[in-house]
Amino acid sequence: MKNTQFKQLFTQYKLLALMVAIALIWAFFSWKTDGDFATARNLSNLMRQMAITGILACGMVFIIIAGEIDLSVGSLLGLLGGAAALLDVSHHLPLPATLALVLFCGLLVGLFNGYLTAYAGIPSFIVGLGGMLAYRGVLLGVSGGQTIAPVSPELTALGQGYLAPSLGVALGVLLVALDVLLVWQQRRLLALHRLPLRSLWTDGLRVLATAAAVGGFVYLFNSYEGIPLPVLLLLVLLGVFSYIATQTVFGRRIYALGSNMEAARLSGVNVRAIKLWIFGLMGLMCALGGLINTARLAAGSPSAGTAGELDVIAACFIGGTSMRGGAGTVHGALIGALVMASLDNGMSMLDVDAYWQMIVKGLILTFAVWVDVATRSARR
Amino acid sequence: MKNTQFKQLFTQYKLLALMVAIALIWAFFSWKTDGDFATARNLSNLMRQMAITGILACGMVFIIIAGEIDLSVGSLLGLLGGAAALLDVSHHLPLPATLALVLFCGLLVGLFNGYLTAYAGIPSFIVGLGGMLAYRGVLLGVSGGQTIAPVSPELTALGQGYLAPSLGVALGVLLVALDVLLVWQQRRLLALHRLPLRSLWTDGLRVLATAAAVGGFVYLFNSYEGIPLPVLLLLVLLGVFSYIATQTVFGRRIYALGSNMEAARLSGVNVRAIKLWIFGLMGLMCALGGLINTARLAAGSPSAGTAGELDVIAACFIGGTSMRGGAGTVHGALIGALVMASLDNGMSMLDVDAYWQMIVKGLILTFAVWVDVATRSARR
Amino acid sequence: DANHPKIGFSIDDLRVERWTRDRDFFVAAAEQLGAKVYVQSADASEQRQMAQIENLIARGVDVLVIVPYNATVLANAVSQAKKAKVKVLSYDRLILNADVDAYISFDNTAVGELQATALVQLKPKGNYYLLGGAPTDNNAKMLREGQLKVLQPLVDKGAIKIVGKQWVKDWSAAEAMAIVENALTANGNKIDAVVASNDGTAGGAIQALAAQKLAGKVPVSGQDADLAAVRRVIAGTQAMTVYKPLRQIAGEAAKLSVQLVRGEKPATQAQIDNGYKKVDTLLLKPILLTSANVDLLVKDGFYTQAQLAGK
Amino acid sequence: MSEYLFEMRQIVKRFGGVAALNGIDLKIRPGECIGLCGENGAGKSTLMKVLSAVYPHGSWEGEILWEGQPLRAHSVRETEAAGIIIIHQELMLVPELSVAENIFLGHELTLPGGRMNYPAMNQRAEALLRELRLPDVNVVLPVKQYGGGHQQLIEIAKALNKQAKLLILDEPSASLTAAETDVLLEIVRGLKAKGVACVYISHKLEEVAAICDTVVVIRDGQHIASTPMAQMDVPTIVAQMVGREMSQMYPQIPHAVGEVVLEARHISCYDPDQPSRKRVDEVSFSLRKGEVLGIAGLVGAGRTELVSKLFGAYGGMSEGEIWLNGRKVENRTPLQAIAHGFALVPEDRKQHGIVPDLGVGANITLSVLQRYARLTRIDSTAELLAIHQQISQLALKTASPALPITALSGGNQQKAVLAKMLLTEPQVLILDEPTRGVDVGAKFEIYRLILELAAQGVAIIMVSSELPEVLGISDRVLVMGEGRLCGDFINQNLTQEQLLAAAIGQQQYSVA
Ligand SMILES: Nc1ncnc2c1ncn2[C@@H]1O[C@H](COP(=O)(O)OP(=O)(O)OP(=O)(O)O)[C@@H](O)[C@H]1O
Ligand SMILES: Nc1ncnc2c1ncn2[C@@H]1O[C@H](COP(=O)(O)OP(=O)(O)OP(=O)(O)O)[C@@H](O)[C@H]1O
Ligand SMILES: O[C@@H]1[C@@H](O)[C@H](O)OC[C@H]1O
Ligand SMILES: [Mg+2]
Ligand SMILES: [Mg+2]
Repeated sequence: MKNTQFKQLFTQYKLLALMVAIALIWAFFSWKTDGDFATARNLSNLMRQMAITGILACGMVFIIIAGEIDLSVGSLLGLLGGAAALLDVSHHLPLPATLALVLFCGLLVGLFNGYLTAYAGIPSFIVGLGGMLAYRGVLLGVSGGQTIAPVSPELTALGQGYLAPSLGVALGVLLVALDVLLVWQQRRLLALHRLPLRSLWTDGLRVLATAAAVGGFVYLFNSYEGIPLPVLLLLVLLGVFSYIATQTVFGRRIYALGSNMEAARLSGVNVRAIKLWIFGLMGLMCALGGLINTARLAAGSPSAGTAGELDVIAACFIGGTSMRGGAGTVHGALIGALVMASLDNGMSMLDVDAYWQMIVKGLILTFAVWVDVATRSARR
Repeated sequence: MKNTQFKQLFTQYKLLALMVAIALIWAFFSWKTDGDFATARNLSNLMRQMAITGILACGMVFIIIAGEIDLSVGSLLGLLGGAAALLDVSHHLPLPATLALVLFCGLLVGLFNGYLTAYAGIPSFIVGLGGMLAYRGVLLGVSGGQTIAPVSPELTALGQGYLAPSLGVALGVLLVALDVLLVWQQRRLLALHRLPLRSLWTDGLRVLATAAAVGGFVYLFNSYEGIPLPVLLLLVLLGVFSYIATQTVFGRRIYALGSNMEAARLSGVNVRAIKLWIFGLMGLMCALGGLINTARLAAGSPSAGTAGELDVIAACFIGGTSMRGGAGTVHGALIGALVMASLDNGMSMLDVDAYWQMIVKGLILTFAVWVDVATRSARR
Repeated sequence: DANHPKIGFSIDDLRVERWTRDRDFFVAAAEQLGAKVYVQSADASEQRQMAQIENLIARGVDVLVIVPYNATVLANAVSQAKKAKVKVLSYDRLILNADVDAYISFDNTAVGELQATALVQLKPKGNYYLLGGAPTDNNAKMLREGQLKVLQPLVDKGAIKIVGKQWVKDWSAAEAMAIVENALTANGNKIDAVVASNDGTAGGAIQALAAQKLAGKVPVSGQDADLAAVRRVIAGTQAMTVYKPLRQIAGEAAKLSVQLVRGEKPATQAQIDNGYKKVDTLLLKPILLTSANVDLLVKDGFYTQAQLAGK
Repeated sequence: MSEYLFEMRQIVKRFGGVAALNGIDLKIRPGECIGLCGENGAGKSTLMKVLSAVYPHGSWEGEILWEGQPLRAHSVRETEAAGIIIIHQELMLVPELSVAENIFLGHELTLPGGRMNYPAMNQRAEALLRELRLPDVNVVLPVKQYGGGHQQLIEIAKALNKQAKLLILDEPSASLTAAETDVLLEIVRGLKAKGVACVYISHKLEEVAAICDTVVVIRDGQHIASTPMAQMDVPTIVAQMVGREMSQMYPQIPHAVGEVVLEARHISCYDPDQPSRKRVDEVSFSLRKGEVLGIAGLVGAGRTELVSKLFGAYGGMSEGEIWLNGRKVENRTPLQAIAHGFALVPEDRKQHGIVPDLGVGANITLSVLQRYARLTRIDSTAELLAIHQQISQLALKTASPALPITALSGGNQQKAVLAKMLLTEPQVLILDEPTRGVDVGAKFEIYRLILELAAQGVAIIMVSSELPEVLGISDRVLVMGEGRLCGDFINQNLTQEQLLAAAIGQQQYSVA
């Protein structure tokens, strides 16, 4: 019975297992690196390193929930990053124009992928595979296989800049306020649904915990240089995509069509249009990812983003997105991305042999998901 | 109505579209290379180049039919190929012992993957991703990052050898005889079950066409050096796997569980055991692929097979294997592999720029599947 | 501290054989000098290399020795290093557009010249195929430059015809093999020499030639003196390779990095412009290796006689 | 040796804390046939899943004695080996495999080397289907070629093929015609005679009355009564099930029939696989405001195709015109159809009705979600209000609207799908087999609802294979046979015989 209760805990808070995994991983690395791992500087690095995968994961999680997949994101990120570099380096466009153009292109290519999947009926796996080749080819073509550098300092700042510490604090306060609001709303909703309410002090504790976490987070970043801009962007996207997923008609329909496409269609959901736009969003995210990547590398590289799709998809699955569609969360996917980035970062800090890094990462990935699966299977 | 009949033709002979696509691709390249493409020598090359992807596709098609996926095959092929090279070069094992050991290891690792998926309940995508990293890591570890060469001539012969022309002819005769037998059996079966029989001359024509194809095939290879051993192996595997898929209890249960796992389970099918063995088979195929790859390169390379899984999976999907499981054929997957190999080979013959090669390959992939989908989609 | 400096060694790809040897020699040499070395392999990914460099900085290394995967994308990484007061040494491949403290390499143009010259001696006339290195590698371009320095005049005279040229992604042997297979078919086997830019790609090319029973008849160049390649040179299937005494470059690099940490003026001989500044450079001399002088390797302790004999 | 074949004692089965079975007992003698009755969600299927180890030992509490020995099976294979064979409420067939392969799935006949012994299996399958009077089903064709009724019979054949000591039939007749049901009952009687015990679950209580020796009624996971059939009749069973007397099966609500709302002209649908074959052949009819139009016919008559065409959901090629209120409308997609005021409650609830990963509430509002959105955000209070309204209006039994819809019993799922369509406030409501698998009490409520909607002026098409219900509530009845319209009757003094005669083409068109 003990065991069951334990399992139930994990079932209810599906991400708890992952959080515990992250805590363990972090503790282990901190111990092994004599604390170097847990420095403000390294955690700031770590989050910056996960930002690109995280940004793409935001888009990908919708695609997987809808029962599709997109393998072209790595190449598309490369292409759009390359385009950004080209516009910046060769055409000396001002940053806002570059941003606007690249985002627009991203949306367009994404919609094109979506069109092929939703309207032409080509399985998304194939569309992605074709795109993976074709977009990389276009990138090699327009760049002539050359790395395009050096990009302007304004663009570089997108990847390497920081939010001023005072603004960071303001953001923290805002987040905590938002949390209070959300918890309050949820209580109201639970009451309306006539579902058992958590006791007030549990919820109070939860709010306090969040506040502590947010505070710690801001403090941590501020004690280095401030919140890195890519991380800030990721936070914003987390908010926006979670909102879409849980609060909007569009989001609800994504889950519906991923869970039972026929039933959704017969309920008058315009299944194709929704798929189209999910891919459009994915394209936008590729553009953002490409921009940040180019900013970070200060160059548009013809091999940027190679094999990136695997990390992104893995992040989604580690974060509990269902392989068959219909279920998944944005924050889960980001935690998945964090797990992967932590492993990469920690092991490279530890200076393990490259081959051991691969072995250990492979094993831990599998193990983390196994823990998740095993603790959840209390249901059924 | 014309249109409908046309569609019906394609629906009935699902692979017709692909065959037409291959014919078009071949015709185009032959024209562009002034016939160089269609020489015995090049087609022999082409088939040899597709052999490894084809071998893996044989195993993968079962996995996909069962509703799973295996991303570790590229790395596993590399690892097992490396092991073969190591046994051969450093331990001077006789060829049969090397073969036996490598195949055994392949089976074992495959079963391990299968165990994690079927019994530990970890989604195969994650198992594959973990394996992709871990197996590559082990390979780097055992090889120390060195290319292991030169392997013994006996092993090399596996990849570069040919079947004596006379044996080739014998094989051809055998195949035609087999076809006659199969058609005759099918007629008997159709009659038995009161299904409309094709007219005798249609079937006669079909047999003649097959005979012509087989004859042409053997003639073609013999007019160069004979049937390459990897191609021979592929043919044997095609036979064996088709037999498993259509004639054995094991094979039929694979379809059952891929199509409706719950129904299969509640009918008393040991779903897990079947999954276990499918992955075991996949491991065996990786071993074969690894051996041939090492034989072809005459060396065990630490980067052998990188990204190979994508080609393999693409081949299956191009060949009409259903993304959701439950449907697919071995010969379809091999035709898919042939499409991809033809594109690679033809374009590199044309000496097109690498980036154009990627673009064109991406586009044609997508287009080929679109044709397939569009002609079939009478039903949605 | 200056007596026991921490060195971060960031390598492009340990799957390319020579880098494992560079690593071993370098670690040994650096430890002799009292340093501790942290090694990272980026497996041919620029994102990963960038992250690993950041991690090495966070780990508190005093100097970074970098073999860039992509020469052009490390400007930010280097500037982060500079901000953290970490010295940067560019190893074998030059990092472009960045504030690099020093560069050490073999003379890559010279390597290219050696390769082409050796082949021209064997086949003064005929069809040449140029098999380049990784398109992201600055060295690959310098090699091609060196090769063309020798070949172009002969092309202009009409003695030599270049029937094709391709870059080989990530120096992959398998890709090289497919490229040469198809080139042979496309030219009806009428290829008289293959200018391969390193031993890995040469291995692939020779395998493709072997399938046409042309191995040994069509000369193929290489570089690095990989074990497998040296054996091929002995067997006669590969015309030459270039021996780059890795112990030397590694030893010099270790010395250089320690000097950089200690603020000593490094012993360099030249300056090369990397687009950002003139970088102090130490260029070592590559050695042509044919079947005539393979003993050199044994003498140098690079391989044992037994290794060469394949025992 | 115990006199009972099995005894289940104090079975408790919980789903996430909620007890679906709450200490239930059940026992059966060899050769006995028990009718297991109860409302939707009473726990009938769950009890049988416990017995047949779909829920393995350990996932429930209590005890099962099988032939006097404790039974602690962990998989279906073990219970099958013991002789417990179950036909599930939901079809458990593999669409891609052939009929024979499905019948033998898990128990294939083999030749040496693991080869399928097709000749033997096909032969045996044909024999079984002949027994079930299904000679026109070809055993080598894939199961997906056959419609719902045929598939149900194939499922039964699959069970008959196994050596049963106990045969559990969970709603076997939901998609069968009267004639087919008769065959089934005959077969069950034959088995009984051979000493095989049966548990028969059905909401068609006449069937229970016809073959069962004992009626066991359960409610809310608890045992209510076990009575020999000899002392029971249908109204008593109903009373025990719903806890009150029901004086009539079909409510009477006066509703006026107005002007023509819908006109379907020359509707034809072609088979997607064989485009030369017409599934629906030149069907034309009209429908009036406030009218309840029943469409009767044998299984496979093409009714489902006809109504999906009207709703813009037919997969293959089709032609014909749809006129709404005197204007021609194009229903190319369900979305368009809904916008034009059409609504369809599909026949196959699992495939086409529910969205399993969404909660009950989200399923209900799926079609009209936009209505509750302010700018982009869903106003969850407004949404919830609507959900609660529907839940109480249809007496939908659910612990909370947030519960996953798959946790509801079949009948309640059906109500949720109905609720979803009612929220679209249709002018033309199409119901394809709306009461399939629904208990008597709920059926009555659905009828009442249909008639109330009609009274409000909604035009209703009800496709149903249950002739009594067609006659019970329709104003007019269409009869279809083999894709063609073969009868159009005003429902006055109409009899089942007349409808059947029309369906098999004996009596030509008697125009309304
Ligand atoms: N997998 C499940 N998860 C949660 N609850 C479930 C699950 N399966 C069944 N239930 C609940 O158990 C109860 C009994 O369901 P069951 O399917 O046994 O009913 P039933 O008597 O067969 O009804 P019907 O006549 O509609 O088939 C229902 O309240 C249902 O909501
Ligand atoms: N999914 C399907 N694939 C192939 N054939 C089908 C399918 N569904 C039904 N059929 C066949 O199509 C014909 C018409 O079926 P349809 O479902 O329209 O009949 P119906 O009158 O609605 O009967 P039912 O009472 O079964 O709903 C029948 O011959 C049936 O066997
Ligand atoms: O030695 C070679 C090196 O110079 C180049 O940069 O990368 C490939 C190696 O073979
Ligand atoms: Mg039930
Ligand atoms: Mg129907």
